[in-house]
Amino acid sequence: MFSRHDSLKSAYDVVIIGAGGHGLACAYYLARDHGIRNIAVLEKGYIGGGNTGRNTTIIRSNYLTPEGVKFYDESVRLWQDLGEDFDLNLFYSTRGHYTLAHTDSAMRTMRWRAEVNKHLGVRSEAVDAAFVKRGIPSIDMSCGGHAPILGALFHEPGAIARHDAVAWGYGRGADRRGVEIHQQTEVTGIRVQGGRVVGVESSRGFISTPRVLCAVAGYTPRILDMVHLRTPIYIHPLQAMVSEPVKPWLDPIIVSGSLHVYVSQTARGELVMGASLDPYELHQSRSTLDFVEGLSSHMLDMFPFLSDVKVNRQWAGLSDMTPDFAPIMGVTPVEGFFLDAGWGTWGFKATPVCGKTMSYTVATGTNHPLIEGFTMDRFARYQLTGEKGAASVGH
Amino acid sequence: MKIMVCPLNGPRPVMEFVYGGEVRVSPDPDTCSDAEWSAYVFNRSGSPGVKYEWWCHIASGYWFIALRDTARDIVVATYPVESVRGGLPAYDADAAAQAAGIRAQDRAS
Amino acid sequence: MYRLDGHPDEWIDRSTVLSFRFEGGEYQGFGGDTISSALAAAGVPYLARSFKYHRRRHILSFANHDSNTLFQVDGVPNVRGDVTPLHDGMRVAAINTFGGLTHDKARYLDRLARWLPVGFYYKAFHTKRLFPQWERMFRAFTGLGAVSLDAGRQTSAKRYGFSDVLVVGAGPSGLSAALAAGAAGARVTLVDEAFRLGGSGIGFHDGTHGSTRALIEAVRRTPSITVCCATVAAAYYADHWVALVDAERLTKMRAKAVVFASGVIEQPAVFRNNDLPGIMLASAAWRLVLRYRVAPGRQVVMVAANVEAYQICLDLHSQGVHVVAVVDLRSAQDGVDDAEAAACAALGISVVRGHAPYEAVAGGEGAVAALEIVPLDAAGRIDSIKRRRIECDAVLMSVGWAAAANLFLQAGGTTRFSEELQQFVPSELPAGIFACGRMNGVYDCEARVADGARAGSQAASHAGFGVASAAVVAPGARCPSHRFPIIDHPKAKNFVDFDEDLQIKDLENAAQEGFDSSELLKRYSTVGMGPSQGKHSNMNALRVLARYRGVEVERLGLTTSRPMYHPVPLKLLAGRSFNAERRTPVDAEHESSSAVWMPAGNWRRPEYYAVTGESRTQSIEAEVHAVRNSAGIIDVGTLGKIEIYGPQAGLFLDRVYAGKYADLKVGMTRYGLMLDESGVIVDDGVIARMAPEMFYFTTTTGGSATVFRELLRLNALWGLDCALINVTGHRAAFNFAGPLSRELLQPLTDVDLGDAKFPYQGVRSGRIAGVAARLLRVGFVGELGYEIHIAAGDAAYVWRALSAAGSSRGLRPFGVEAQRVLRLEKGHFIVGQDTDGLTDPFEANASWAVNMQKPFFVGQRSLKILRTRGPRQLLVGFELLDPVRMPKECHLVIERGVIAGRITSVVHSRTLNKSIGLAMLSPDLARTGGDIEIRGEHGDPLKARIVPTPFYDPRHARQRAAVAERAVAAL
Amino acid sequence: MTVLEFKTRDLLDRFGLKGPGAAEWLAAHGIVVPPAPNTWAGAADADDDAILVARLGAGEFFVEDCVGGTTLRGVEPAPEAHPPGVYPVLREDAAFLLSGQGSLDVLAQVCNVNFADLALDSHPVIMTSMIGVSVLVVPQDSGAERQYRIWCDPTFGPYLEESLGMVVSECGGSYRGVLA
Repeated sequence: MFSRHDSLKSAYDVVIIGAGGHGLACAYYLARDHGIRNIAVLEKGYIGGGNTGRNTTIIRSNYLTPEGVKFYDESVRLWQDLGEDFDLNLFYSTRGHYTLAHTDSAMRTMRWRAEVNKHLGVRSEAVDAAFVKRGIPSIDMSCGGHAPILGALFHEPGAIARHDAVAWGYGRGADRRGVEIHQQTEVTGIRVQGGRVVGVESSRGFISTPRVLCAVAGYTPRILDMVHLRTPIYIHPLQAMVSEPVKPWLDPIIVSGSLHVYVSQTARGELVMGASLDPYELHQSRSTLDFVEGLSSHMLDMFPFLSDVKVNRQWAGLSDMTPDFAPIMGVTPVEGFFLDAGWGTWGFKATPVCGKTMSYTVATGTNHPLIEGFTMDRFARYQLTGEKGAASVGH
Repeated sequence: MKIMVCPLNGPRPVMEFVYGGEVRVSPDPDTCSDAEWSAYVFNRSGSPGVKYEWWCHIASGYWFIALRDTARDIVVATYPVESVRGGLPAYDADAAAQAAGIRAQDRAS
Repeated sequence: MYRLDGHPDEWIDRSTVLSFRFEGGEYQGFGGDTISSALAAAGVPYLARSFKYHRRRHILSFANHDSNTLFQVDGVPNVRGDVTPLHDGMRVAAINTFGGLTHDKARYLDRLARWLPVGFYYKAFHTKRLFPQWERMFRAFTGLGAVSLDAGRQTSAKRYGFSDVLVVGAGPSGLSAALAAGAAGARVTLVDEAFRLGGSGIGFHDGTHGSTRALIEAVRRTPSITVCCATVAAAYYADHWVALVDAERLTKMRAKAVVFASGVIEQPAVFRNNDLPGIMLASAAWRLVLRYRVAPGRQVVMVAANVEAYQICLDLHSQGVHVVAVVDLRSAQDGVDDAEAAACAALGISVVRGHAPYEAVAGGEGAVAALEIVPLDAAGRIDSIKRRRIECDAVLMSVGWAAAANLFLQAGGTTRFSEELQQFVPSELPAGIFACGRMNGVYDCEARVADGARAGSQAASHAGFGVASAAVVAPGARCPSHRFPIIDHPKAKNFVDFDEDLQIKDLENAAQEGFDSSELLKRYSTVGMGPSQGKHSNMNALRVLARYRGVEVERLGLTTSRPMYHPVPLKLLAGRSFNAERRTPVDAEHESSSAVWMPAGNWRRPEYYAVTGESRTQSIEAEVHAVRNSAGIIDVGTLGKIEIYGPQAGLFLDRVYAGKYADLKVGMTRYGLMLDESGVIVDDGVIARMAPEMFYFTTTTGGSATVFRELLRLNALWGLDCALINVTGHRAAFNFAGPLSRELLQPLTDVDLGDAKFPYQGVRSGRIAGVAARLLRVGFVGELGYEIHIAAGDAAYVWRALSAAGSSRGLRPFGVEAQRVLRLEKGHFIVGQDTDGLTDPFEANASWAVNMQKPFFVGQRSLKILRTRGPRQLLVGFELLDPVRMPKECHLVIERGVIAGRITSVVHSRTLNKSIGLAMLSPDLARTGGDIEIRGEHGDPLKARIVPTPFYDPRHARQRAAVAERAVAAL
Repeated sequence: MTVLEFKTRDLLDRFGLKGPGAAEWLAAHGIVVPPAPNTWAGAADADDDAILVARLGAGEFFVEDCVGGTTLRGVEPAPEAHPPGVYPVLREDAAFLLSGQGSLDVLAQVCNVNFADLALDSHPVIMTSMIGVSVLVVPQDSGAERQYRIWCDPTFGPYLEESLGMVVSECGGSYRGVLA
């Protein structure tokens, strides 16, 4: 699927840091759509070994802000054809996505999202408890008696995909177009002269290049330090776990904000489960027991019949969080240094559109229209994007 | 679960605490520029490192300062707020190394 | 397979006969049997169908290191047959079959295998048209056992445990480690997943037999050692926290030091048809014979590459099991294990050295009937021409081991691959982590005991007990594992991973595709991703990959080890599922007034009070009517309630709220708006000055905990001379409001409620119904009214007294819904509903609550910037032109096809006979008198006009009260 | 057989004090002041007819009268008219008493503090979390048996009582809601 490159060239037109979905997608579209093929993708680990291979593979576009909805809707559109583009089965499977509401304020937020989505042509509806029960007959509507389900945001296009395959597909596509993917190659510095990028120091020597894209999720701040940039990005671990395979019984994707659960069942029959972000900064993908305990308890609140189902494995990734829950993308004050970061817990679903928009931005040196709401300077201008929605307080 | 040594309540599992973020010194709001201020409000030192952080022991409502290696999740030291109000002590690298305490297999082989 | 005669060491109780069903058939086993041993003893020819090709399978590891023996038992999926005790009446079925084990409709997949290479599914069926149908098919085949959707919730009693030294593994080295640590004075917990102590130390040979027995006796005699058998150390977490899992519960064990004596996992030889029923690991056969007295067969062949192979042959022979031959991968020239080989030969066992198994041949029922072997030279080349056939009904594999280092690695330990031992052994150990025994590469039994003693002493000393042993125990000379027990075959079916049906070529194809690092190989081929998580497959997969890449195994390294070691049921992890719920002190009063509850954080609050004969809407309207025309009472005890004392209390409040409080007169209250550093509204409340150096103030319900905690932090940061006290739970609060409130309240209190003595926005301390109380004269609902704050213990009594006082005059308790109508009629916004995560005071139209002249307050500097930026949206009041067709909250305002805002609150006000609400609009639209279009339910456009707020009693005359008296007189 | 008793003792008189003048004020009112943070003084056990004084951190005090005691009636300063530097803290806690040999088993299921390891002669006061609720725990030796006095916010009282009660009964103890 990929070719091995034993040696690095001394110069590339573009160096992409990070061979995850985003970095490889950008390389793919640069080569396919912009005719830039002299590209090196540098990866300190292995292809798709970061958050691409650690996320819970949920794909949706039911966001709150118009900027977010348009952006992710384009992504979902791209997802549809990806498998055929790649000639690779990504197991892209539209399952329908329920975001459960357990309080009236949650119900309001669901309606807000649904209305914005519908206005922009995205299929989302705020639905009542009866609809939820029809869609997920096996769920305990009282959630163990302490978090009754009042309704949900139902997002029909909600889907899952085989996460690794996405990185492989983009990687193979890029590879076939002459892009060089160098694994086990760590970037140790970025050389900037007169405010513009001139090259990259790596564990395998210096590479000169006028353009560098940083697509490294949880490692973003370390790369930013190399070009002396500060952003609001902070890193918390996000954990997940997976059950043993059982015969498929759960078709849709279920998310509950109040219970901090999201769950779907993979093509292998495993239940892939996630919860909320870890409570403090950490740059380590260790697992915790309190995470599995809490998540297991809330899973059984919703699905009591899973009591005897076993947790097979747990893991974690590093989330690059932003204050307004929107990414930070595009050009930066350092000429030739481009940023694709701030993905927090939602980067996987954006993989194709990030490739599209960032390849455009890298190729033209100007931000793609779809990412105007996500630029780095919005904070200094107090023009945050507000994907966070309402803080859930009330009298 | 991680153990956090509270200056008041002693060693407790980290679940008993709330993380209050890195200790950050505000620029003088009267004299600083808008850019300096917005940078203070929004920007963070996101890279791993040994950082002074706010932590609160929930049950006692006690806030204190922890010196923590955010790369390895190792608490190097903790301080009552009064003791550092005058200024944060210099970070002690040896203490950090000791707290980590990796060692080679005790067998010749 | 069949059951042998009794033996003193057997684990079964022949006096207890257990009947059970398997795949519809009736079988019997003994007390102490596991599901697997009972089925083996009963001679069941095969127990399962494999995951992908649905091949017949039987016992492989008999140690829960493979998924051949997962069963559906009494409705529970994926039950681990090797380690699950048999019970009388058990109903056991194979998983992953279609139409049962024998007639499995999917068995033809075995013949399709060559069309299903590794990752085939990535390369097929991925057109938009085909995928959905194909996926339906795939989902039907996928998964293992089935869950029964009507099964009920099960809980368990989790607990915390504490010990000085935790020893994982109770074989010779673990027992010895526990004893050494115990002797040093440490409290020791010794866990082993087996039902009994001793591990591999309890055997047929007197040597190991004796010493291990003695160790067990010593452990039993040591009170400071707690023994937990049938307990899995499932995962290691930070700071020596280990999840111990038994059949009943999860114990969260905190230790000061941990010793891993977790031993090694036997690895299969890889050759064609190495998965046929009757082919198993030698250690499996050995345990079957020793513990359950089940013979692997009547004609046994041993595939050997270490001394254990010969010892087991001798053991089996001594137990009357007929061993036909030993096929040793190592040639005679190697000169290893000659004595043992001779001993076997002396017993008539033919010893064939320098040969490898080439192919196993299936007989009736698919079980192994013969083994074809071929010469194997020192370079690892086979000569497939010179085949020899050995008839047999069982093949045992004793070719090597892999360290059970999973938890050791989770603990941050690192390993290196020892070429001498052909095994990963510990290299770096984190503080407080120790390893010993075979995991350490120490195989000789006496040496294992010595190594355990060393580790135990060092662990104890780390935990603060005794002096650490300086002993050094070196691994033995013989290599226990073959460097490449893997034999190619043109027709493949030589399985590396039995869980996932992966053959040598599958791994090589994956590597060829570019998935040539251990992590990528795992992800693409799924090797090691099955239920046994690579316990029997990772080592051989690495060897195959190393050969393909032409590098040393050391270069490739292991994939990351993650919890769980064995899978753990959700019910044990969830435990009892406690959920902390809060109740206000008058919860029972609401219940008895038939409150309809709604959740509010971890509180529950009356949404409204149901009255027979009234609809929900009617009840809410009646509650509103009562407040507007006579009086109502609402429990507002969920509000955050904080007291602040001290000379600088006023200064502190000036810094944390946007308004000014230092100049607030004693006995008066003032509204407070709290911002964050970026100028966003995060909370609001009422601040009352009770004494020169004492203020009492409230926060929102949702914000109470976080706001108080942040105030504590700011107080610690600033070090002002003041102290904060959170009385949220200790004080109850009611809002007693309505034109009659004063008249009804006065008789109950010693506080003079007259306007002169107690003006609007005043606060007084006094007694109500004889109980100490604080009265705040507030106007949240827009009527004459008093917030009454009393000690929680007095709350129910006062609530009843107030209710009684008003019952004859139309007083009604009112709930959250009525309050939302009342406050909206007054145009008050709710933080978090009418504001969002980015709303500043200018946008919320609340500049009146901000005092920019103050020297400093949190958010002030950002407000200066925001003021120049200008608002992005504005909160305005509106009324619907058609009061009947109601939009819902969060419906959008659309201007020329573009989203121009959203309505944050809307109600139909019976009082005003209008439908009114608040909306967040883009500034250009937010002009009083202007019209907006709301997109209502099903997209129908609803016209509304922007009007000033409050909607009701704009001049606040009623809550200022003199007027209110007249209103009452008019009733 | 292990017997666990489990009483609600909410009705005892109790109050708290904070502020620079708190210790002095207590002493002046003849109430023993524990010298060290997070320690207690006074009542040697729950049934002792003396006042219990717990020092919470450095500057806060928690005072509870004994069963049937009246010494604290009206002693507590009024918030509105508090002496300088003496800040009264309203304490309407839900109060529990856990005793008997099975106590440690119960605690092991609800709290991640190793109570078995505490040296009681140093009179420790534990502020910790019990099944999600912040609690104040004073372990004491009453004659031969160890007992644990537990307080929490009254609005969590019903939840803690129900939950602990369930665990206690499952541990074979008796659960009695006896008002002191």
